[in-house]
Formats: sequence, C-alpha cells, structure tokens
Amino acid sequence: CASNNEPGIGSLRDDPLTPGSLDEQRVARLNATQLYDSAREALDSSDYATAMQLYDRLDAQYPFSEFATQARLESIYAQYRSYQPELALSAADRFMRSNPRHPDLDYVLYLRGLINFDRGASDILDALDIDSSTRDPINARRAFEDFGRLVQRFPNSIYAPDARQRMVYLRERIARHEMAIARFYETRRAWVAVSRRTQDIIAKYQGSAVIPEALAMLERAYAELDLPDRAMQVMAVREASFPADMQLAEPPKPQAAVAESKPPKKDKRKESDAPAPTAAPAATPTQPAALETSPAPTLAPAATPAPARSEEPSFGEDGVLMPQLPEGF
Amino acid sequence: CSGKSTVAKPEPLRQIADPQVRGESRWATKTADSQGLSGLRPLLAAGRVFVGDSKGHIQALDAQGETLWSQKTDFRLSAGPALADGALIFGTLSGQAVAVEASDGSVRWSTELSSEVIAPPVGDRDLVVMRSGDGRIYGLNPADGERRWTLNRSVPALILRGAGNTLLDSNAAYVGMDNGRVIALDRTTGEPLWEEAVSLPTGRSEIERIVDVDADLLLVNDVLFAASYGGDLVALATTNGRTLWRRSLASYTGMDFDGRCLYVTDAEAVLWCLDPSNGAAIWEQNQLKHRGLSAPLAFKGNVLVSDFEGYMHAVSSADGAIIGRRKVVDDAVNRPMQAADGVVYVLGRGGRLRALDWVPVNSAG
Amino acid sequence: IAPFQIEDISTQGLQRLEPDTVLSYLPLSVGDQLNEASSQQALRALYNTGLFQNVVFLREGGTLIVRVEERPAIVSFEIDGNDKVGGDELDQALADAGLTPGELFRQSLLDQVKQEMQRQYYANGFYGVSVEATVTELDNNRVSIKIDVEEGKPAKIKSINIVGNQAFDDETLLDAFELSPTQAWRLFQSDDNYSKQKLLGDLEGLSSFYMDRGYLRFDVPSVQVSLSPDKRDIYITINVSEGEPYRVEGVKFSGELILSEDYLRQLVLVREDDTFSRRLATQSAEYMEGSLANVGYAFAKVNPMPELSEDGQDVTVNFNVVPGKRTYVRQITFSGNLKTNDETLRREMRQLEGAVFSRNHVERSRTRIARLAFIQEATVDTIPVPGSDDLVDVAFTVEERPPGSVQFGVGFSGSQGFLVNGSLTHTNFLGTGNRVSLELENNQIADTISVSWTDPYATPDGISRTVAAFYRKSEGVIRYSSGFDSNSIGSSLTYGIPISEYSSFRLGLGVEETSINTFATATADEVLRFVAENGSNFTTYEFRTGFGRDTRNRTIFATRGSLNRINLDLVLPGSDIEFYKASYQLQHYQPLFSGVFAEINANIGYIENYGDTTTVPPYEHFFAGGTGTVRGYRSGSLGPRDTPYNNAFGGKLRTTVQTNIVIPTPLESDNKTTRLSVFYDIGNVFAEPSDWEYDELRSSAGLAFEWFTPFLGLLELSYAFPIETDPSIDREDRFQINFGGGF
Amino acid sequence: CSPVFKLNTRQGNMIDDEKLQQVETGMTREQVHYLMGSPLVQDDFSPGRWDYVVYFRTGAGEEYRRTVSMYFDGDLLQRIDDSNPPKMVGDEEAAEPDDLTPDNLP
Repeated sequence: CASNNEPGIGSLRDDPLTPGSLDEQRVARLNATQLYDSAREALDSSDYATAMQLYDRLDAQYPFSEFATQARLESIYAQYRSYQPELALSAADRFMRSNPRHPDLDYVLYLRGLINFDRGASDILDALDIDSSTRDPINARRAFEDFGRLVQRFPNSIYAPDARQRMVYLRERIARHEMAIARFYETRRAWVAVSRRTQDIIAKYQGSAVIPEALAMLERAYAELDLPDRAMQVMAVREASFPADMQLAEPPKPQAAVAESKPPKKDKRKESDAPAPTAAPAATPTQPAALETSPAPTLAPAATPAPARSEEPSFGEDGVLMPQLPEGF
Repeated sequence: CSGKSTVAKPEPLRQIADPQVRGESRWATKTADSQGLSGLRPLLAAGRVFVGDSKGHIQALDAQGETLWSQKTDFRLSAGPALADGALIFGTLSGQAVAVEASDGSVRWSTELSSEVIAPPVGDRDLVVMRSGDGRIYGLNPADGERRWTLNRSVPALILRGAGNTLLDSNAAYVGMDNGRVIALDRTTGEPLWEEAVSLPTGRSEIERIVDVDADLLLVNDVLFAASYGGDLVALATTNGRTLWRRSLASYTGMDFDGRCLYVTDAEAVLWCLDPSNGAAIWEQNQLKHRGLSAPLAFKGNVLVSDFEGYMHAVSSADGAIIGRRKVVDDAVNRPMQAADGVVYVLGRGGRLRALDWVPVNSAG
Repeated sequence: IAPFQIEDISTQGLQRLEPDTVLSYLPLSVGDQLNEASSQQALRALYNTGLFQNVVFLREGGTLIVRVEERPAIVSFEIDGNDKVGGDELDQALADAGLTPGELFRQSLLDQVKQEMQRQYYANGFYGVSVEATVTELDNNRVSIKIDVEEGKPAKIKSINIVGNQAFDDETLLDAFELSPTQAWRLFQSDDNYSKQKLLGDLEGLSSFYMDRGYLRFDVPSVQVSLSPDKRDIYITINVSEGEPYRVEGVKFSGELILSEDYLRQLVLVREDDTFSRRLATQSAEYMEGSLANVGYAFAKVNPMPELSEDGQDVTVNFNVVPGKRTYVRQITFSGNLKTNDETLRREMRQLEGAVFSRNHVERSRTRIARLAFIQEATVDTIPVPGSDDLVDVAFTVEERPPGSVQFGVGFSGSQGFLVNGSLTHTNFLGTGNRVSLELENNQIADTISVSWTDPYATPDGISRTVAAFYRKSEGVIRYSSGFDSNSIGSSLTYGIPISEYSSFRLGLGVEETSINTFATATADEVLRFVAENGSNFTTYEFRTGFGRDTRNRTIFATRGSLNRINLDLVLPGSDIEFYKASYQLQHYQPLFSGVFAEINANIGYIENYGDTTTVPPYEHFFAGGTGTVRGYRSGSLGPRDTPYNNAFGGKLRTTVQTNIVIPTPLESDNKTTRLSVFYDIGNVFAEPSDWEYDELRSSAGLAFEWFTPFLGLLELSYAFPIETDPSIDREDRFQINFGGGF
Repeated sequence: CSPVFKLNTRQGNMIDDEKLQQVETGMTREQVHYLMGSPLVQDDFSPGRWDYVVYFRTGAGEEYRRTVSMYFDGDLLQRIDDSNPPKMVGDEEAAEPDDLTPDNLP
C-alpha cells in the first residue's frame, strides 16, 4: 500500500537549497521532517520500496541533518524486510563505522543478528519440522557472533534479552550439527574421529542437550579403541553430571519478533539528550521456560570430585558442567 | 602531464609565399624497404654512392646513378656503410659486423658482436668504431675485424629506437649514448677520456625518463654539439668535455652548421637556427610542426629538411622562410640527408634513393 | 597556547558530524592538562580519523575549543574516456581508496588514482595517454570530481628480434611467445600490444623452452625495449646465450625417501642418454610428491637438481626428497551445502577424520561429490591447522545445482508429440541425496502414473535400492505405430551393489501385467499375428542383473573417464511370454587437444524371445531416431515398417554410436551448466539380428547445445543434417528439442 | 566374505618404529611430539596421557589395533607402554597407495 502521495515533497523540488538566511534553514528543516515522517509512515505500513526511496532522498538532500543518520538507520531495516540481506548487512556495517557512538547502535547490532538468523533457517524445512541443523551452519554462526557482540557491548540494552535467548537456540542448533557428524562417524566405525568430535562438542557446547549423548558416544569410542580406563573415566563424568532420569528439553525456535525488530522512532532526542529512545518497542517475548532448564541443569552433587582441568571449559567445584555462554547472563 | 606525449596533429602544407628555388631531380633508384632502420645510410665517397639495404643487397652507383657493382648477401643489414681502409663496414640485426670490399663488394670479414647493430658505424684508415644495441662500443681493425677494445655502458629500461652517428677525430671517438650521456674514448685504447651528461632522466614513468642522445653529433673544429630527447642541447669542448653552453631543446634527428647558423630540428619538428657561440635562437620555422622532420642539411646557402610524407623543403638561411618544396620520396625520410659535389642524396623509409639539386626558380633548364 | 587545565571542551565548525563523534576520537577530556605533548597527540588522533581537513585548538578561559574543518563529502565521481583501463576492478579500487560518492574527499588520494591510471596505461603501451582530473566545489562543503582520459593509440610491437640463437631460429622461438609483432593479415590481433608482464612471461617461457631441450646453461644477458619517436611502434631485442645441450648421465635420489627407491624409480620419466628436459624432471618430481601425499606427507617437496659434470655435457638428475612430517586430518568441513545434509556429502568421503592424510583419497572424495547429480562444482583445499606442524583440515566447498526438474502443463518430447504431463524429479529429496520421481501423464496417446524412489545409501557401504511402480494405459498407438492399445501395470525392486571403487553389480526383480487389444481395421498384421500366436494378456516376472564400471569425473557434463554398463533383464520361464533383453552402453571421454575433447556414446540393445513364445512383444521393441539415438530423424521413426500401414515397427536389435566433439566456449558456465558440441550419429534398429548391414545404418551430423536449466533439468537442442538416408522412407526432423532428462 | 565392496577404515597415527625406539622416559612433551608427531587420541579428562592409537579395519572386517601410550608427569615423560608389536599390517603396506588411482599415476 504505497503511501497515498508524497505530502509536501512536491514543494521541495524547486526550493533552492542555499542555507543562506535563517528562514531558508528553517524551511529546509521543516521539509526534512516532513520527508522523514512520510518515509517512516511508508516503513510502518511495510511499503519498504517507497520508504527506501524517501530515505535515500533524505540522505542526499539533507546530508547534514540528524534525519540523514536516522534515515540510514531505518533504511537498513527496510532493506532487511525487502529480502536484501547482503545490502542490509553492508548498510549496517557502514552505519556502525560512521556513527560509532550512536545511541541506537545496540539496535543495529540486534538487526544484524536477526538478518543472519533468518538466513540460517529455511522456513519450508522448519514448517515440515525437518531438522535443518544438518545443513551448512555458517549463517547460524554469524548470527550468534552478532548477538554476542550486542550482549557484550550493551548488556542492558532492551534487545539483549531476546538476543540472549536466540543465542541459546543458535548454539543448540550448531551443537546438533556437530552431533550429527559424530553420529555419522559412529555408523562408519571411525572411532578416533568419533572421540575427537565428541570431545570438541563437550568442550564447546556445555549445557546443550546433546552433551549426554556425546559423553556416551565418547565412552563407546574408547571402548572400541580398546582403551578401557579412558572409557571408565568418561562414564564416571557422565553419570556424575547427568543421572539417567534427567530429561533435557531443547530450546524452542524463537519466533521472528516482527514488532520488536522495528527501528526506534526518530524523536526530538537532540533536545532532551536522554539516551533511551522514547518509543520503546513492544515488550520482549515472554521469558521462555526452556532457558531455566537447559543451560544450568539442577544437578545432584557429583559422587567423585571431577578432576580439575587445566584450561577452559572449567568444571565447577561441585562437578557441575559450568555453562560456557558469554558472561552477562 | 608531460607535453611531449600529447598526440599532436601535423601542420598542413601551406602555399609558399615567394618560391626562390626548385628541386631538380638527377636520378632515383629503389632499394628494399629499410623498415625504419635509420642507421642504414647511403655513403658518398670518391664520387660514388654506396648503399646497402635490409635484404642484404649492397650496390655502388656513380654520380649519374649508374650501377657500378651490386652484391647480394644474406646479411640482415641494419646499419652503415662506413668507409674504412677501402672496405664498406655494415652492422646487422643478427649482431654481426661485416666488411665488404668497396671495389667489388666481396666480403672481406664478418665478426660476432653481442647484440643487434642499429647505430651507424664510423671508420677510417686504421680503426672502425661500432656500437651494439646492448650499450657496448667496439674498436675493430678494419683489415681483419679483430677486436682492439670494448667499452660497456648500461642501457635504460625503455629507450628511443634508433641511434646517432659516432664521430672520429685524430685522437678520440665521440659517442652519444642511450643513457643521455656523451662519451669520448681514446681511439687506440678505448679508455674513456671524458663523459658528460646531456640530460638527466626526470619524471616517474619510464617514458618520461627517456633521455637518449639519438640525434647525430656535430663536430665543428674543437666544439662538439650534442642534443638529447630528454630536452637539452649542449656545446662541449672536445678537449675535456667541459660544457660551453647549454639550452633546452629536445631532438632525436641531427644538426648542421653553415658557418653562421647551427641548424637543428627539434622533437616537435620545429627547425631552429641557433647562434653556435651561445645557443641563442636566431630564428625558428614552425610551419612544419609535427611533420616528423629529418635532420637539417645546409646546402648552397639554404637549409633543407624532409618530412614524413616525403616532401623536401628548402628554407632560407637568412630568416627561415620556406622558399621551395618538392616531393622526393613516397614515404618518411627517417635518416639524415647527405650532399656531395652540389648534389643532395635522400633515402626514404620505403627504400627509394633520389639524387637532386636545388636551383634558383628563374634559372633555365 | 600556554598549557592549562581543561575545564570544558566544545567544538566549532561541525557541519555533518555529531559533536560526540568528535569527542569520542579526542584523547583529551575535562580535567586533563593541555600541554605541548597532549595537544600534539590529540591533533594527530583527530587527523588520523581522516574526517578532518584542518584542526585547530583554541582556548577561551578554561574551555578548550576544537575548531575543525570537515573534509568535503564527494557528491559525484565521474570518469570517462577510459575504456581500455577501467571496468569494475577500477571502481573497486576507487571504492577501497575512498573515492566514491558519500565518502570524504582527499586531494592526495585523487593524485594517487591519477598516477595509478597513468601507470596502468603506460604498462599496456598507451604511451600517448593524458589523464586530467577536475574537482568542482559545491555548496555545503561538497565536491564533485571528474577525470577525463584521452587514450590515444596504443603502441604496437613492430618487431621482436632474438640475437645469438643458433640452435633454434627466431620463428620457432617466437611461436611460444604470448607477445607477437603486428601481422597485417591478423585483423583483430591483440597480442601485439606491449605489456611488461607478458614480456617477462615470454622470457620465462623462452628459458624453459631451452631448459626443456637440455640447454642448462641458457641465459638472457640483456633485453632492450625501444619506442619509435612517434610513440607508435615498439621494438624488442632479446640477446641470448644458448650454451650446449646436456645429456642425462643418470638419476639418483637423496633426502628421506619414505617410499622405496625402486617404487620411486618407476615414477621417473627422465631416461638415461636422452637430452635433459626440465619439464620431464619437474613432472617426475610432481609424481613423487603425489605418491608421498598419498601416504600422508601432504607437504612433501621433491626438487629435481641437475648436477652438471665438469667436463663434457653430461648431467645427473638428483631428486632430493624433503617429505616434511606425516600429516593427519583433524577435521573435514563442508561449506555451501545450504540444501544438502552434511551426511549426504560426508558418506562419499574416502578420507576419514583422525586418520593419516591421503591425497588421492581426498581427490577421489572430491570427484565423488562432483559426480552427485545435485552438485555442480566441488572444490577442496588442505589447510594446515595453526599451531601444529602435522595436522590439516580438509575444507570442501560445494556449489549446489538445482536438484531436479519440475515439468508441468504442456511438455514436448520428440517421441510422443505434445504431452500434457506433470513430472517432478528431485535428486536430493530433503537434502538426503535420495532420488524421487513422480510422473503423471494424460494425453491422447497414453495415461501414465509412475513413481520411483532411489536411496543410494540403503546400507552404509553404499548399496543402492530403487523401488519403482507404474500404471500405463495407452490408446491408439505406441510411438504412433502398429495401431493397438495396451495397458500395463507393474513394479520393480532393484539393488546396486558396489564391488569395487568404480564398479557395481545390479540385481533386481520386477513383475508386470500387460494386456493388448487390437482392432482389425487399425492394427498392423504383425501385431495381429503376435496376438494370435501368443495371446493378449501377459503376466511377466522379470529377473534383472547387470554390471557397470564408471570412472567418469561427473555424471552430468563429464569431461574425463568412461562408463561401461552391461544389463540383462530376463523374463523368467513360466511367465505368460518369455523373452530376455540385453543391452550394452559405453560412454567414453577422450581428450583431444587444447581443451577440446570427444564424448562417445555407443549403445547395443538386443531382445530375443525363447521357449514357446514365437516373437518378441511389439511394445518391447527397440526404436531408433531422435535425441537419444540418431539425431536428425523423427523420434522412433527408423527401422522396419509394419504392413500395411507402413508405420515404424521397431525391432529386436538396435545399434547406435553418437560421437560428440565438445567445443570449449568462452561462457563462464562452460561445462558447468552449458555445453556446445559438434556431433556425428550413426545407427539403426533391425527386425532380426541377421538383418544387420552396415549400409543400412542411418547417420547424421550437426550441432548440439545442452543447457542444465534451473527447473526443467537437462535441455538438449540439436540441429542435424542427415547423411546416409533413404528419403523415401525416413522422416527427417532436423531441429529437435528434448528436456527433463539428464538424471 | 561377501563380494560387496566395503571401504577400509584407517584411524589414528602411523607409528614409525625407528622413531619409537628413540623415545625415552624423561623426555619433554615437545621432544616426544617431534619424534612421534601429534597424538590423535588425547582428551581433557586425562591431560597427562597421550595415546598413539593405530586402528586398521579391512572391508572384510579384519581388525588390527596397536596403542602406544605415553604417560607424563607434568612435562616429562614418565612411562611408555606398547599394546602389541606390529604383526598384521605393516606400516609400509598400509602406506601403499590404494587402487584408487586409475587416472593419475603414469
């Protein structure tokens, strides 16, 4: 639904933009606001093509106004929603490079994460609930890194909670990808490969639902390789960390937060200098139940003291596998 | 960027205001295409004209253009001939020096040099001086081609095609080199007497740094005039190479002197008459600009130049006005013209050799 | 300004940038002491941002005023006249340099770009070029930049003169040169454009030309490049000193050999008493490096070192082996497989993780992935693991091809005229590598529903299982001949059992029920006789077997290797009619010269009845003509005719040979999704094997273009001129189109 | 055994007996690594132990195993034990390139 007309835009065309006297500047400023408002209106009504056109014009004609920066911010979102992930990503990088201290920088990072997040999952497969985690996880990794940067630099940003939750899901997805590979080598009876893959998973993806299976597989690999003492050691750790009855739920796939991912409105912040954008997006999705259970499983105290380990991942004193998510949780 | 490189359009031929002389052809003959080898030049000696062409065909003609003898060889002649001890000395593209008897053209000797020879050799009764393209200068015995001395100088990465003549006097040989310097060598030992820079390479790209001294040198009693493509014309004292005067003028063709004017055609084909004592310009003729003018030749009180379309122009030595013109060959004249006994000999690029005279317009005949 | 305590900081002269952006880069803050050192440091910091043309510090009481002049923003950037040097690498270079609209303008940058363009023109012989840049100031501190280029004519190579060569004349030496003098007869000649890189390359080529012929002491003392005064002609003079050719006296090995000396000696191409050839020596070294890499020494180096004898012209070639450490594979990774499961690729691996590296296993794995119908391109590289000297990761990058073909609505197949049909073939169903095909067809000739499901890895070791079922009801004619209807319904189960890396065994069972009904007025006499003798309803139980050996490097658009496949389908005794069908297929790729290769498809099909069945059922006959057999003839129209309607009736024996000469095209998609070839087909079908006669074979020649379309699978267009033909009975079909096949 | 072609499975390190002879207790991890290469079986649960495992299983199912374990006290080698000396498949034969190379060797 293209916005009906371009309010006030027509009058701009023949207006000589020489900001000589004060009133021209005021006129220019006014028109910029109108231009911004109509662009934002197009954006809100999902008419991203028109929105992008208006943002480009705003940036070209008023390159010095705060509107230009805001226009560039919001055009990233428009490009994302009109299925041009590459353009949106490079626009986001350019924005971060030229506005290193912009108050909405956390939003740009969050948007970057969302773009990669969507490229990772393909909707058709998910619709058929087929495990797409066995495909190339490159975009999942990129999304994980983007959200990681957001959570690390802006721990208390309004986008952080959703980002954290998505990171949990992404990490699980990547862990399942690694596990599928380990399962293949198991059927292929390539036991050294199995031992190395499973160790990798245990070290990197603590708290994931695949850890128990990885430990069991590692144990079997050592047995097959005729290394009984190693197998015993692994069994001990497994039983200590995961008593047989414990069920590990996998974190659900967070729904695309359409409302929340909209760029914050351009307000008159310059005057009030309050960093938080006034029009806060709708409430973040309710805290998913799964987050409590999976990463820090409530564990029985370990029977035997887990051996101290030289470098990360560290075993807590009570033998619990310490979750290795980025700090700030 | 550097003016030299703009692709310029040659000046059209204009009607001559008051023609005073006209060219009268004596005779003409055809040799093989010289393929731009400006080192192949007819030799005027003892009333005869000796000429060799790029297909190896050497012939001797008398003053009337009749063939005295002609010799077919399979040398890829590329420079010469020079007369030394009764032999015609040629250089070849395969890097050989060749001597044939001036009497009948039979081969006296041939010897291997280190690279192709495109600079015209020079010689006299007991020495031949030749230059190979890789910067080496050889002193050879004209009798048997045996190598007396060799001098080696480096060659810049990009040079101008062609090379100037070498001059020989009683005690030294004077060579204009591709690195923009002139060197005087002791003719018996080959040791350098002095070495002077005509131009120093300037600019960033290889092409801006071309400073070849490809214009023919001119020796007038004990002053050596040398011009480089790098943009300088100098007068050096032959005794110690000291620079008498220097002026900015780039040339790759040559000079002549008629007692009053030092004539030179510059890189943009402007003909200059300079004062030999200080290089100041007496007059300049620029109506033939960018027409690829050959080296000037002082002849019967005027000065002659030929252009890239094969026209020979007669210019008044007094004020540089063009006083005569005649088409002499059918393509460019890319080597100096020569005169003997009142006759001018011009060899075109395509191999046509013509002898002609310049007579006053109103004279009969 | 005298040093003082900063109480406040403010900015002046900002137009585009935000104040706090400037403050974020300023290393000073309120409370710092501003002195010589700190102000210098602050100035340098601000300049390094590249955002400012000019920065000045002023003091007003306790406040430090940072007055800045922002660099102008580039509004427009234009270059014209540069068709020889330019294109997207130039735009990319400009973008990297920051000379694009939206970036900040710097004069030093523009000069650099101008200089760089000039240098590139000179490097390519455009000595007459002139490059002018003009910067026009606009309001609001913005600029627009224009670069005008006047190229002039490039200098052409007039002559290349090689001096000092006795053993080989200029002509043979110049033959291998990339550069060449202008030859009048070559109209669009471009190799007479001078370029320094190409000259260096040619000198390299010249020295290896001599080295390959034993001239070990060959050397180029000097090269002169000269330019004519009018800057149009370039003369190149190359002075060479050849030396004498050396003869091979013997071969020896040194260093740590790992493999036995006589194993290595087999790989040596250099023979004693031959003249030494560097090419053969290098090639032998490469073979040795290959064998060592096959047993774990991924970074082995073998240097062929010629040792010259003092006297005479003899050389001993010393192969020095430096094996490096035996390497192990840490991880095998796949990237680019957005639609294919990891396991579908990993199961093709002949190299395992946590095992010794083997080059041919990795290369064989790459070929096996490249052979998958849904993979268009597969590349692999071996990346050393940082921090270890004997661990490598093997990284495969795949480019997926559209996995199948979806046909819908109107289809056209040479054999059956216009079909209304829908068919879905997917060779990578849900990324599992299973091939699924579903075909629906209803048109005036036949109604068909056929389904097939192939799982290439029914067992981990690669035994494939194909389950297929079909129902076909065709009125009127099959292949428009012989006027009878037939309905058949059947299903089959076939296994492919690998018996070596390259060959596999076929085993399967099929059951089929067919019934024919004939019409006195329309059915050919032969069919009537068949029905009279054998009845019209048959239930057949078929035993299928066969053997195939396939060394091609790809299943679609292969360029190397060959496929031999023998199949035997025996209808078991006790079925209503008894016959067997045997077929032999050969597909062979023969490289010819410089990138051109030939693809030969030879097929022999023979069907024979046995027991009390009098002849072979007509619907099982072989037919010839059309895309798969002899192009240029109406599909299925060759061979015997039925009486009295004179329609093609097919026969028991079909022999066809298609020879395609594949021509490399400059297209980027050549041999990936497109292929152009000139072909010669010959073949025919015969009622009885005894009827086979050479001059009865039909042949044609023409041009074929194959294109792997995103949705329709392999599309083949061919235009053929029939050669051996009998116009009275053959029906030509010069232009033929066929799609949906290919897998 | 069935005619079906089954791939060999080769896992773990290749042990070079000459180099193994040169390994003595008291050597540092770096020295052991120089002689024997990187141990493919090691884990975080017992960092003081390196296992050089050789595991070779033919398509037909014959299995061949050998493990050389190195026990370290900190950085110094304390104990080596070798499960069993080579018998079935020698290092050299295992190293022979398989029949996978129809098209690249001369």
